[in-house]
Amino acid sequence: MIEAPDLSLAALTPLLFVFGAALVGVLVESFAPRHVRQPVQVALALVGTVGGFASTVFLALADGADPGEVTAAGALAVDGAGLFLQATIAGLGALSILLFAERGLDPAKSAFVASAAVPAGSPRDRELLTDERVQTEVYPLATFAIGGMMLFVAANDLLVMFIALEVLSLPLYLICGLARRRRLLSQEAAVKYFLLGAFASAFFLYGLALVYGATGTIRLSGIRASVTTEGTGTLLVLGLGLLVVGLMFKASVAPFHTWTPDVYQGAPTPVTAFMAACTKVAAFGAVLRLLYVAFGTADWTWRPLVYGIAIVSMVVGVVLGLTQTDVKRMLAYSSIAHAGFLLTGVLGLAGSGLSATLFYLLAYGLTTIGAFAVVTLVRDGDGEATQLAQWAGLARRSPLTAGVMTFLLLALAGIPLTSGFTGKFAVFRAATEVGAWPLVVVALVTSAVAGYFYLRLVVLMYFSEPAEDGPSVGVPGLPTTIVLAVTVTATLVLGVVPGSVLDLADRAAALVG
Amino acid sequence: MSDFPWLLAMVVLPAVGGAAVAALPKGRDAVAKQATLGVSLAVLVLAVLATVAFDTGGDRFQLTTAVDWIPAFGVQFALGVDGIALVMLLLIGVLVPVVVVASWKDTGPGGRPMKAYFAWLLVLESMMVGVFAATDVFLFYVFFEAMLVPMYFIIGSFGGPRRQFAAMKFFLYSLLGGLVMLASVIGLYVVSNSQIGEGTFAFDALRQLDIDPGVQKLLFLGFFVAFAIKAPLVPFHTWLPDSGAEAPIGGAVLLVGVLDKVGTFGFIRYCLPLFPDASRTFAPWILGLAVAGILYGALLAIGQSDIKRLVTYTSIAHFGFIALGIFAFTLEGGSGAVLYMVNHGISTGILFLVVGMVISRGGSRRIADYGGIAKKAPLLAGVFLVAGLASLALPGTNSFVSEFLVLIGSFPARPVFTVVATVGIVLAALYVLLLIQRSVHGPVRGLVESQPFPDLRRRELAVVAPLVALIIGLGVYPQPLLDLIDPAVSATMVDVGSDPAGTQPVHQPATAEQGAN
Amino acid sequence: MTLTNYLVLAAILFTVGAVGVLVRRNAIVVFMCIELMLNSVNLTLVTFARATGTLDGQVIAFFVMVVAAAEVVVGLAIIMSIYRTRRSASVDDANLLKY
Amino acid sequence: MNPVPATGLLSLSWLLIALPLAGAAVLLLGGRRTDRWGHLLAITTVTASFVLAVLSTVTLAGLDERSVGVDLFTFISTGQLDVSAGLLVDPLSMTFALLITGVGALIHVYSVGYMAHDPARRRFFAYLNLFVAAMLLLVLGNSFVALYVGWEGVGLASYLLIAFWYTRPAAATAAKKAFIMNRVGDVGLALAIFIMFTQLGTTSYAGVLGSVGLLAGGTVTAIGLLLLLGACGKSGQFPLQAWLPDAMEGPTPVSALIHAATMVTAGVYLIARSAPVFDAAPAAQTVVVVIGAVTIMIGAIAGCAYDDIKKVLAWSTVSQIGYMFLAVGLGPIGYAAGIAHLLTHGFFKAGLFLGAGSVMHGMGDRTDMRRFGGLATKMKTTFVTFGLGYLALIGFPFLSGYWTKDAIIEAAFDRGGVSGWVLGGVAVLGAGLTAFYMTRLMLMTFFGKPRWEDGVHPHESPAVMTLPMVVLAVGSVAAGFVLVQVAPLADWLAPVFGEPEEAAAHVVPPLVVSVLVTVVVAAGALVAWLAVGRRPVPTTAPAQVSFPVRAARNALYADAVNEAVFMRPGMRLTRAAVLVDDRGVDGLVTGIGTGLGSSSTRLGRAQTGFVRSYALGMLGGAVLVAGALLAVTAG
Repeated sequence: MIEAPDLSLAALTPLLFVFGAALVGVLVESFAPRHVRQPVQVALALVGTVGGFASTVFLALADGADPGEVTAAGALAVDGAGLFLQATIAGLGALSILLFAERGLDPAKSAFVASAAVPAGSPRDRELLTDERVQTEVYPLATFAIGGMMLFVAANDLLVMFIALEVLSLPLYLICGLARRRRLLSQEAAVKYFLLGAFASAFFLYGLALVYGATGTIRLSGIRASVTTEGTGTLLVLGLGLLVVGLMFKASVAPFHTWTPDVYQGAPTPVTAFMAACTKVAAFGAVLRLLYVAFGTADWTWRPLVYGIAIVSMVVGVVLGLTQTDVKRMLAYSSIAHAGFLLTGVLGLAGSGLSATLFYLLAYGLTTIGAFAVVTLVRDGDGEATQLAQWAGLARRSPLTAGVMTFLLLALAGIPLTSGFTGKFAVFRAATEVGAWPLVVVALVTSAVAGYFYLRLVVLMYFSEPAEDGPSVGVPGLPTTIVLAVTVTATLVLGVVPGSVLDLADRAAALVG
Repeated sequence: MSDFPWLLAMVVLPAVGGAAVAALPKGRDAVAKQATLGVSLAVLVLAVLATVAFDTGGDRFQLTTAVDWIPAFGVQFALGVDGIALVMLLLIGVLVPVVVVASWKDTGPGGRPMKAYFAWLLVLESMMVGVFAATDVFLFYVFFEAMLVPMYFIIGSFGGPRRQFAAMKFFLYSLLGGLVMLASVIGLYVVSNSQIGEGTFAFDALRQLDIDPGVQKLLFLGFFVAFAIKAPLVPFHTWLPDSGAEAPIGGAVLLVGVLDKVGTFGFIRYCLPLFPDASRTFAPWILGLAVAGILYGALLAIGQSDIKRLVTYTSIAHFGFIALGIFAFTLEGGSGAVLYMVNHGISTGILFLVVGMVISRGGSRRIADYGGIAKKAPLLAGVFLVAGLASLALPGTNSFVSEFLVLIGSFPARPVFTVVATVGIVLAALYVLLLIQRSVHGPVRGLVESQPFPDLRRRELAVVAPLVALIIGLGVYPQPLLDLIDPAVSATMVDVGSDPAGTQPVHQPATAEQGAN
Repeated sequence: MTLTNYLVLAAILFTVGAVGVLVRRNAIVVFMCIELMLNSVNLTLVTFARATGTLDGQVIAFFVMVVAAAEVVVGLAIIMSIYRTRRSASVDDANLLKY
Repeated sequence: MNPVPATGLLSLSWLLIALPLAGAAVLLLGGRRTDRWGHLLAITTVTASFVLAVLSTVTLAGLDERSVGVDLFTFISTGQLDVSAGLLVDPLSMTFALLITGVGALIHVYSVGYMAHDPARRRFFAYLNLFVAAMLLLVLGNSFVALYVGWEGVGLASYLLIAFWYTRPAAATAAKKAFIMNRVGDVGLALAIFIMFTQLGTTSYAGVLGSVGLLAGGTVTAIGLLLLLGACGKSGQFPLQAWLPDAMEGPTPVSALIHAATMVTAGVYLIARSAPVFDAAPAAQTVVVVIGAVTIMIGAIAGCAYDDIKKVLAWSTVSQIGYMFLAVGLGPIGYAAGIAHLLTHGFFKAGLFLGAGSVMHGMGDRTDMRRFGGLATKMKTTFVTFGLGYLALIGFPFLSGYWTKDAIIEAAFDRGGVSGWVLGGVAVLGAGLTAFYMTRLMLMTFFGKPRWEDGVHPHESPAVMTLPMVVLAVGSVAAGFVLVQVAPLADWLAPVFGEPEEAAAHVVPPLVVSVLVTVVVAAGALVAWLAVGRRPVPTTAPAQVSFPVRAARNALYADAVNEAVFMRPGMRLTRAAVLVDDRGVDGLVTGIGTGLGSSSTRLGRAQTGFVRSYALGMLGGAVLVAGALLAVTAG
């Protein structure tokens, strides 16, 4: 007679929502007629993500949510931080889905390929280029990825963490390759992401094995216990290192960032937005859990490491970003730099550091989705015009678009009265509190330098004369409009009156397990 | 009367006005101008009323408004002014309308509409008021950085040929300074957190902290670098000539006249009271920079061939004087420095405006292209001369009083630096008179000959008249301003540990008790 | 024959796989090398399971196999699609995206 | 020695300044509307001030406490510094007020004729009024700050008037030169004020001069020397004399009023006013007399060599002010003498300049004496008045110069000791040189054969010009006698300088001195006659001349020295600074930028696009991470 493991379905509702939606989506793909799939899939995905978001919020506000519980035989930790991150991921995921669903911009009605199986450049491919059909699998795939991310940040156990990692990664690899235009780039991005991703997860796995060997358990709490009692042996430390490598890869922290620019540039822009926002949140969620829960009592081991890679990431991201000529690539390097800034928050104490990082993730995710959404608007003959030079004089053609982009760029640069500044201030404050002010100074200097490449785009849009055959600014359909409205509003609100959200993050800043 | 939130109104009104102007439909430049002028005049009125409501004998900070802004960080939206900030607000109130009228006929490069320009002007005004009126360090920082954005667009969109470069250099240079200061701001917060138990940014609370000297030095440097870049002190000055030369005249006036004062204002408002020990430690070095700036700036001004660059370099020299007065730690020097901040705003403002009028007639910034202006445009030449004399601090003009105060106030405390600084008086005469000799005097030639070069028009008269009046008026009777400034500076002297009553003479003259005169 | 030897062997296999990823050009082969790395980890896991006397390691190994299978599916799909376009499976040919 | 508060008429003394100032304001702001009657207004204001000055003087003379203060308003008051705008009415200041307004009024009248045909006459009168106001502030102010304000005010007026014909590059340059060299002096004055404030906490005459005793000797000397620097700048004394002759670029009435009668004597006023300081600082006094003596010679020597009538008069002014410095440098025995000479000089030098102006007026604005000659018959009034001024200047017995200059020379001898002999000698020699160059001037201008260029028709100037000349001529004749014999200036100034003590025993009896001087003067005149009177004067200056002459023509190379020591190095320094700023300071800034950019491209190459190199990077990173962790845990 086997007794079933404890399973608090209430605590799992968010995940159930999302995964449920994904599974139904798969069924729809196989049974629903093609012409209805697009709307149905979009609806499903939205239901799943929004439902997930709603349920996390509900869980967070319901009584007894704090201090959080461990469920599913201790595999999952449902706590403040976890819920905050899940909500963030679900919300950002919903926005990304909206970007996926945009049909107003591309003459072919979608950013995704009609049929991925058709070789790029073949005659069939050319005739499908303007076909209204869409590889609607992207929606369930994206939903799966979102589910994986939400699982990732709730994982209380290295194995679950690994599974979640794969669940979020594999769909991403696929949808990276599904761009309708510039398919070669898209496919190349997919291959690179896949091979390197798999490579990285191998490291993660090996680290898992070593930690398991050193401590005899894969439960974070167990690891913590043994670290506290038996201290840190070589095996354990090696394991920690490899685990960190695996996670930092996903978080696109230098020196594990190399895939980021290529994939961000090659992938369909909505997917890039999705990755830039959600993947980063998920990866940092896992990093926080691993470092704070499992190795929280041995922080002296990883503190210098994080210190170091934070600096490397900021410097690499900023310096390489200076000379980029492609908007998406530029934003990719900016995301590498931001990973560095986030790490300064990770350095902070479990209290302010955690809440600061949570806030930063939210702010950055929203802003970056907005930025990529703007990128989808600026188009010329063959799809999006991502060359910086093409943006010259955009402010004349479409003051609104230029204004929105400028605002979001200022947020990324961390100018006051934008969410970017609030976030930066939070993480830097946390780092200073633990005496890491030299790191903060480095971070501030690098963000000053980073100002250059954000402003370069502003200079182009406003101060340069427009080129005759410059790109046109598409009129966004409802989905993209919603996304832009939400992100810009959020960026502004989080910059001007961030109080409530900061408090929320403060209250959420708790990890169990 | 004093319970009305004057300062809040002065921050909000232009901001709203700016938004409104920006929202105007295309091609409504005329409306934009009138609206901008109206708003800026309203702000001037508010400033004057605020001054009336201000009680010179009262608390250090008055007309205060404070609401919690970001409780998580203990940030308050707290406004309030002491005499120092108040006179700066008055300066802003005067300069902005003048600038608006001065820019009335300007046309953007490539004929781009000027609507945005006026909108940005108003936004800038709001930010400038905020930065001087903030009594919460975080809020100050927010305005300090946000202020860059409007100026960035003013320079970048409506400036001269190299405006893109200039705007970028201006923004990045200032941003760097600002971010270094942010480090100190955060540090200050952390210190307050450890000392008071809860982090705060309230100026008055921070002033009470006693910070360990080592930490103090670091925090001081953070603030100092930011302000030294803004002010700017040599060697952090090279962005100013580019920005000042490329900015549209109106922008240049506000940039040099007000924005840069945030640096010197920061010295006296934040560096001295918050980090007295560090200030004393670094004073000799800073005085060195100040004096170096006086001579270096003047020399470079003499060497310039571009009128606008020349004016910016003269400002660098003047900022040297201001810093000298501040870091001499005497009441007379400090008051002189603050008065200097106002006067320099006026005198350099009018100098820039006149230079702008000359350029708008000739269409070139090279001094060599002009000559004998006095013959064709006597009125313009006259105003030019007045502006020049004000900038070389001739007695009877406003600048004399402040320069004299700075020097006589610094001399007792820092004789050597002061003596070297006085050489700047001669150099000032040199660069002004050289400019006059080359462009205003001499036979009519160059563009003055080839261009129509009309004399001042009505509108231009309206622009310069109030400034000339102020130059003379404040030159003859500066006492009202000094009465505003003195208490605040005196309080600062207490913070930094100097005699709040001023410099006691070595000997008490027999006639002292009958009053010095 | 002690357990350490198994661990060492696993480590060697892992290294071999890693080096293979670096030196081989054919995407399929590169992918195989990654599989090799995963399986070396499996070996490590079961070894440790033995050493610690817990079953977790062996369970994990099964999970890993499943995941690996899933990766194969996705991986081959991607590699196929690009192969059909380029008529080449060399990872070095795919470098339009750089700098 | 605090002044007593003013009452009645004296409390209106501020009108002395306000009237001309108002005139200037009206003329400058009024614009063309005032062209017709502007000059009349200007004359009225100055004349009114003169009348008021006379009345005030009479009132003052009636008081027994002859030091009256007028407090107007608080100028600057912060901390310990409290400067009130106030006036000090005492014999000294009123003496100057009379001179300024009196001569000023006359020259205003003269200018009506002289500038009759100048389109910008209104501006000219505005500036003149401005000058009078500033000059009155200078002498009437009750504190060193007030003096400083007036000091720079007259500097401005002088700048504006020298550059009156600004289209002439020479005028513009001369004006700038004058202002700059004055500024150098002003720095000295300013520093002196700073020291006063530091030491005594006040800058008022009452406060400072009353408590010189408190100060350490060194401090007093420092103050004295700094004041002297200021005085030298304003009064064209060595080493700052070079600007004065160039200042002749201005219209001649300006030269007469500003650069002969009044402004340039402000230095003398400053030293006299600060008498207590100098009395307490013998070292400073010595420097004063030395500078005075040196300048006497420089002026006299240069005066001998120039052919430009105005330049000669200018150098003569320099040298005469040297006499005054010498006098006031001698201390109590000299002050009154110096002031007396200042007044008489004011009369005859103004007269001479007006005469020169009249000559130029007749000769079509030519100033080269080599193209004059034989004008005595053509312009009788001018000749006579000029002649009287000439006699007065060279010290012809019983004319003004005779009385006042001899007094100085006596005082110089009475200093006793070697220095007394040297100074006296210099003074006498100077008198001789003066006689030489002035006689030369007379002969070349009014006697001998006409050497006029064609188209020049000399004619007498209108009455409006000659009348002032006549008045001044009378003054030149009588003033000296009056001031020394009839109503001794020394007694009038006693409240300021203390009772004039007779030198116990004259080193050289006065009679001997005056005889000696007269002889020397006669000799000088004779030599001049031998040089230019007897034989015809070449219309172009001979080229091959001995070194002394060349040196004299170049004013002893003062300008050359300035060029070499200040201007050229200064220019080089400026150019260097510009280079440093562009390449060095700014270069560093932009250098960082470009450096980052290039490193960016270099780092970017690592992003090859090859999966395998990325993987390598990751592997390397992994190794580093592991290594780092191990290092941390191990160490």
